[in-house]
Amino acid sequence: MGRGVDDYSAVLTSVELIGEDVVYLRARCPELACEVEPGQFILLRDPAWGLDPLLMRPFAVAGVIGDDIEILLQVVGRGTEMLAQRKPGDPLVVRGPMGRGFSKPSSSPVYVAGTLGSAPLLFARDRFGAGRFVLGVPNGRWESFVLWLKRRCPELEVFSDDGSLGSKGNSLKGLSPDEDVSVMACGPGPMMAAMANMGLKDCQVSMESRMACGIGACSGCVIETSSGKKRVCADGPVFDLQEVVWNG
Amino acid sequence: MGRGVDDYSAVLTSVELIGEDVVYLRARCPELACEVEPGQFILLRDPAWGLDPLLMRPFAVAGVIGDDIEILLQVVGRGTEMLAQRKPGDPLVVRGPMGRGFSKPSSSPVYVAGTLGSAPLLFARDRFGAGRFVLGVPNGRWESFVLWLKRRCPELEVFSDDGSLGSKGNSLKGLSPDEDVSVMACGPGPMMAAMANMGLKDCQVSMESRMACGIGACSGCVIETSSGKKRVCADGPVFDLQEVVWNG
Amino acid sequence: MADLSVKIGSVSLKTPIVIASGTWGYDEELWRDDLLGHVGAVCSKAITDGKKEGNPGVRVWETPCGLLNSIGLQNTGIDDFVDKKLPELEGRGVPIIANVSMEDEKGLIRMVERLVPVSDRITALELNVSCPNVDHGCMSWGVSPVLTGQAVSMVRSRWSGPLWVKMTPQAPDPEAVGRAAQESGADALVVANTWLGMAMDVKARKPVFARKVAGFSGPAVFPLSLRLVWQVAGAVSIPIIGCGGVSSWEDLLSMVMAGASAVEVGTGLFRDLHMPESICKGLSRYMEAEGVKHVSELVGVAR
Amino acid sequence: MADLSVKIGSVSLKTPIVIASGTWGYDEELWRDDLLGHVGAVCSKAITDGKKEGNPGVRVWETPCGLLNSIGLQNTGIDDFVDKKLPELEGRGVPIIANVSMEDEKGLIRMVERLVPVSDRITALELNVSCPNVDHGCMSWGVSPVLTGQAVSMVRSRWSGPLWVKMTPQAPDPEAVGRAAQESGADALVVANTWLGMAMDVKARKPVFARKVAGFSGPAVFPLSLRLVWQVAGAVSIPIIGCGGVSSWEDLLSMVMAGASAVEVGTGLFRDLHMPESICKGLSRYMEAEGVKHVSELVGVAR
Ligand SMILES: Cc1cc2nc3c(=O)[nH]c(=O)nc-3n(C[C@H](O)[C@H](O)[C@H](O)COP(=O)(O)OP(=O)(O)OC[C@H]3O[C@@H](n4cnc5c(N)ncnc54)[C@H](O)[C@@H]3O)c2cc1C
Ligand SMILES: Cc1cc2nc3c(=O)[nH]c(=O)nc-3n(C[C@H](O)[C@H](O)[C@H](O)COP(=O)(O)OP(=O)(O)OC[C@H]3O[C@@H](n4cnc5c(N)ncnc54)[C@H](O)[C@@H]3O)c2cc1C
Ligand SMILES: Cc1cc2nc3c(=O)[nH]c(=O)nc-3n(C[C@H](O)[C@H](O)[C@H](O)COP(=O)(O)O)c2cc1C
Ligand SMILES: Cc1cc2nc3c(=O)[nH]c(=O)nc-3n(C[C@H](O)[C@H](O)[C@H](O)COP(=O)(O)O)c2cc1C
Ligand code: FES
Ligand code: FES
Repeated sequence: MGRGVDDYSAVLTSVELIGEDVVYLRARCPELACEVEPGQFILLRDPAWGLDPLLMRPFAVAGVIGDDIEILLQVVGRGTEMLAQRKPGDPLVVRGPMGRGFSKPSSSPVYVAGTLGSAPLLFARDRFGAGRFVLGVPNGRWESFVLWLKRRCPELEVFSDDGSLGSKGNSLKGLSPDEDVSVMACGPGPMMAAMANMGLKDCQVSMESRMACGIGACSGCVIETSSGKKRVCADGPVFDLQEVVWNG
Repeated sequence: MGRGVDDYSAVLTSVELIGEDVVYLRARCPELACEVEPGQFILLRDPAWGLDPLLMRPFAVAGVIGDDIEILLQVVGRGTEMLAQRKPGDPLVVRGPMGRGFSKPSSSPVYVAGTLGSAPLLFARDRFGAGRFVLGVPNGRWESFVLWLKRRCPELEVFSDDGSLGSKGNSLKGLSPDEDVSVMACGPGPMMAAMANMGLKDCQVSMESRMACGIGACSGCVIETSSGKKRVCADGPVFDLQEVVWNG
Repeated sequence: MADLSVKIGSVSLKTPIVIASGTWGYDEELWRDDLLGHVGAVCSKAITDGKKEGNPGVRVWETPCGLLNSIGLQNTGIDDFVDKKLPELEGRGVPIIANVSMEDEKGLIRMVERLVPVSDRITALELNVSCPNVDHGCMSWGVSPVLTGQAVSMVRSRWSGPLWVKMTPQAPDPEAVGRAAQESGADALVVANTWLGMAMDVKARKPVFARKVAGFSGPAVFPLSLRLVWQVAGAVSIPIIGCGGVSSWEDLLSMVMAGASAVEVGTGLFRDLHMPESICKGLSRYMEAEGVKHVSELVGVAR
Repeated sequence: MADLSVKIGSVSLKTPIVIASGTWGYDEELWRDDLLGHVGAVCSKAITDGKKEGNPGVRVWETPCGLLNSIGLQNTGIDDFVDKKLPELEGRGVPIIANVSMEDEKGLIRMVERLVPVSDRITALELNVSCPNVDHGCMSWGVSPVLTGQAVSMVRSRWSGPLWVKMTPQAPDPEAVGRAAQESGADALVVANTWLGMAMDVKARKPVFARKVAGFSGPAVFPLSLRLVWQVAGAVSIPIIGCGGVSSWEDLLSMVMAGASAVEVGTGLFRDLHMPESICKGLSRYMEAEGVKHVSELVGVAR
């Protein structure tokens, strides 16, 4: 599972609105598609931008189809907004594959996602096989996203904070530290901190952090771990749940 | 002939390569199309750019077709390169109509253009009627541009520095200060300085200069005239040939 | 729309957005309500005692997210401003700040004396000790706390209206300059004028500008201006007007939270004439969402 | 490809592009020839006497065409550098510049003494008196000509290899700092480290960075760095390495024509890993078209 650390030219092959402010992107990038492993990520930039936005934006790889990589992108700021407006045929600059992904689960896999955290887990499920796939969303505005995900992952168990989609409440309810499962998780900090508090033993989490280089060069993306500060982009983004210091 | 001084949203309706590095653009912008006069110009920006390139780019209006304005754009740097890559349907930000254009000629019009200088003169010809239309180009690489222009303006007289297109030599040869004509000219500085030396009496020239605001606010685009520094964007771009100080 | 009015000392403005000196023209067609309706005031182009031709050669140059300018204080002089420009500007319905550029003591005093009789038509006098684009005077006053204090005192003893001092970011000790201006009677500080930059014409193998260096503005400099506002706001008790690179409502809020009571905008307008409107709309939405009644509640909250 | 080699005093580099301190990692996969093939040398991350954890909280923040960072000299210390990092770096085929960060005199002396025995593996020592992201030491040395001179002398008396001094743009009098460094024995000046900037988290109503201010780099600052290179190159006779915002071959040429013998690049790499290659290609095309045989012919031609 190597870090590629290179910039490639890719071409968008598909752009699909799959939820409120959520876009599915597919980009042809054979160099990456043949290498990337679940949990690894890439950085994107639009070559049509001038020097602003300056930095590339990190996204988990959500799957591989032939020469194409898949991405789920939520519009949250200017970079993602500009990327979401691109059309099939448009060029992209892609850096990757980046970081250390998920290790092969040692027992039956359980996937735990908060909203867009489902992206790397979809790819993991493609590689490691289906298992429980739990998704937490805030509210009913996520309906079309959930429907899209369900087509891709029929075993999806949905929880929503306000009960308007799937079951009401916390997506972690069904998890127990005593079960002999290998959990892979990606979602908001509080969700993963709660998992740490539950004392899950075999759990890998994919972390996020603001990045500048994405290649391990700047130490800009560090998080606190039991063995000191670690770079999300190069030492992660996947870490052992127990290794991460949640109030760091 | 008012300056509009406003920013509008426009939509590209046509993008056509009409020469080496020369693109014909048509953009729907009804507010502008109904107002703009020959010799006036607009500024363009791509709303998909971030904050870089920062400034809008000035271009002469080459004609009006219904709600659309026409532009001839030569790729010379990053801004023009980025604009030339846009496609029909893409949005543009347009500022204008800017500046003071050509006054109605008092006798029969003669148009004298250096390469892209033909843009504002095409529009003037549409309004003031055909007359001699002289075009100077450097060499044979301008062939497809010349062919395009000839379709639009069959009376075109072509001169090229190296003789590979039309007649060899100086496009000003046929001009004389004694003729009773109204000359309108747009082209490189040396061409227009040479015209000034010939002592043409009735001659309006359209000038270029680096611009920041394009609305007369910054005094960034001044040229030297017999009555002091004048702003190309607000006091021009059309000046009386004799008013301009050519070694300013 | 929320109430966006602000007070800078005794000066009330309907929005916290002032158009910075040298970035708006006197031409009538620029004073339409749809362009200036969201603007609290407009600063005049720098005024000097005599008429100035300004600098020769290239005057503006784009850089990544920024602009270099070397206009060199081109203007028609104080007499023309008082006799012709001011009467023209009257009735256009926008408060005018007179940007008075320090060159030497005699000229400054004469300018202030010319302005005193028309002080009712001038919302504030902005003393410019910070233009980097002329060889003598101006910025050489603003880099020094002592000279800044002297210049401010000269104006203060003659001018009883609101007095703003526009600082230079080139001052080695901006806190000291700000304190000197305050002690000498300034009512507010504009932080700040352009930064000193440069561009090279690689084809010609020489600097782009005749004077080599030029004034640097636009979004590129915003992180620097914000830092300067933060520094100076910590050193003085008079109001601060942030200036340098503001191009969004978030920029305005950042300046305000760092301690500014209002902002000036310039270069951003060149790119988007409707920027003051978008900033006001964004600010208004923010204030409504956060239950903020007056911009003043946010001044310095991040300190 | 034209011959792009340059000499900076006694140091020969195959291209005029050096990777700036703190913008490249030690990880093996970053040292592939297709990434570093067009790079003349790589500066190490700042080295301090002891291990440093660096700063808490947000460490990087994008601005228009720029980057703010507050890494805070995170590094594993001089002993680890000499004992572990240097042996790892050997055989990777790229000249290494050791960026040694001044904190106090004792630490500096110990670091130099640790480096002397391995001086054959270090192409130059870059004395960093300019990091703005720590509370004590570093930049407070670099803003002062006297303290810079002291720090340089301390190293010079112990280190006979090439000695570069990385200046801070926050120095009120950069010419004086440059001259002090030269007189104290520096072989070259790196002009310069990051500028002092700031960002506000408007949602949280507080500064983005725990230390409030942060180091500002990237294309946004290029006009400022170029001006500084021009100023300092006019004040000293030792070679200058331009640094700050270089992202194209035109930028490199601008710095060179202003008086720099080479450049360092950092932030631009984050955006485009192949930037050194594109710069070399553009430079090469320019030199061939203009009949320039060596980059050195262009140094200072615009002055
Ligand atoms: C390893 C990793 C994987 C990710 N995977 C996905 C994914 O699959 N789908 C998805 O929609 N988003 C993902 N993100 C988050 C995504 O990178 C941010 O939403 C995006 O960078 C925001 O950019 P912006 O310009 O729209 O926002 P702005 O706020 O305008 O961005 C400004 C700056 O902040 C950075 N930034 C802002 N938010 C984040 C964040 N949460 N994480 C990292 N940098 C941030 C940007 O890169 C940029 O430098 C991932 C982030 C990381 C670190
Ligand atoms: C009144 C007027 C009318 C024009 N009409 C046309 C036209 O019809 N067709 C056409 O192809 N070009 C025209 N130009 C020139 C055109 O504006 C420039 O070629 C263009 O701005 C270059 O931008 P760039 O980003 O590609 O070049 P860059 O060199 O990358 O631009 C950098 C900066 O320089 C400015 N700049 C560069 N060259 C010029 C120039 N010659 N004039 C003004 N600013 C310049 C740009 O606006 C920008 O600020 C006109 C210019 C003016 C002033
Ligand atoms: C073209 C131009 C002309 C300027 N002229 C003046 C001037 O005459 N007097 C002055 O005090 N500032 C002048 N400035 C500085 C601006 O008022 C403002 O302080 C600076 O541009 C920073 O703000 P901005 O980044 O929003 O443009 C000028 C700036 C520009 C770009
Ligand atoms: C993330 C980051 C970390 C840096 N760390 C150091 C450092 O440890 N030592 C140092 O001397 N400069 C450091 N710098 C400054 C750079 O070496 C360089 O001087 C500066 O970024 C300007 O160049 P640039 O605009 O090309 O990035 C750092 C810069 C960045 C962006
Ligand atoms: S983003 Fe630079 S080290 Fe991770
Ligand atoms: S470009 Fe600003 S006055 Fe003409």
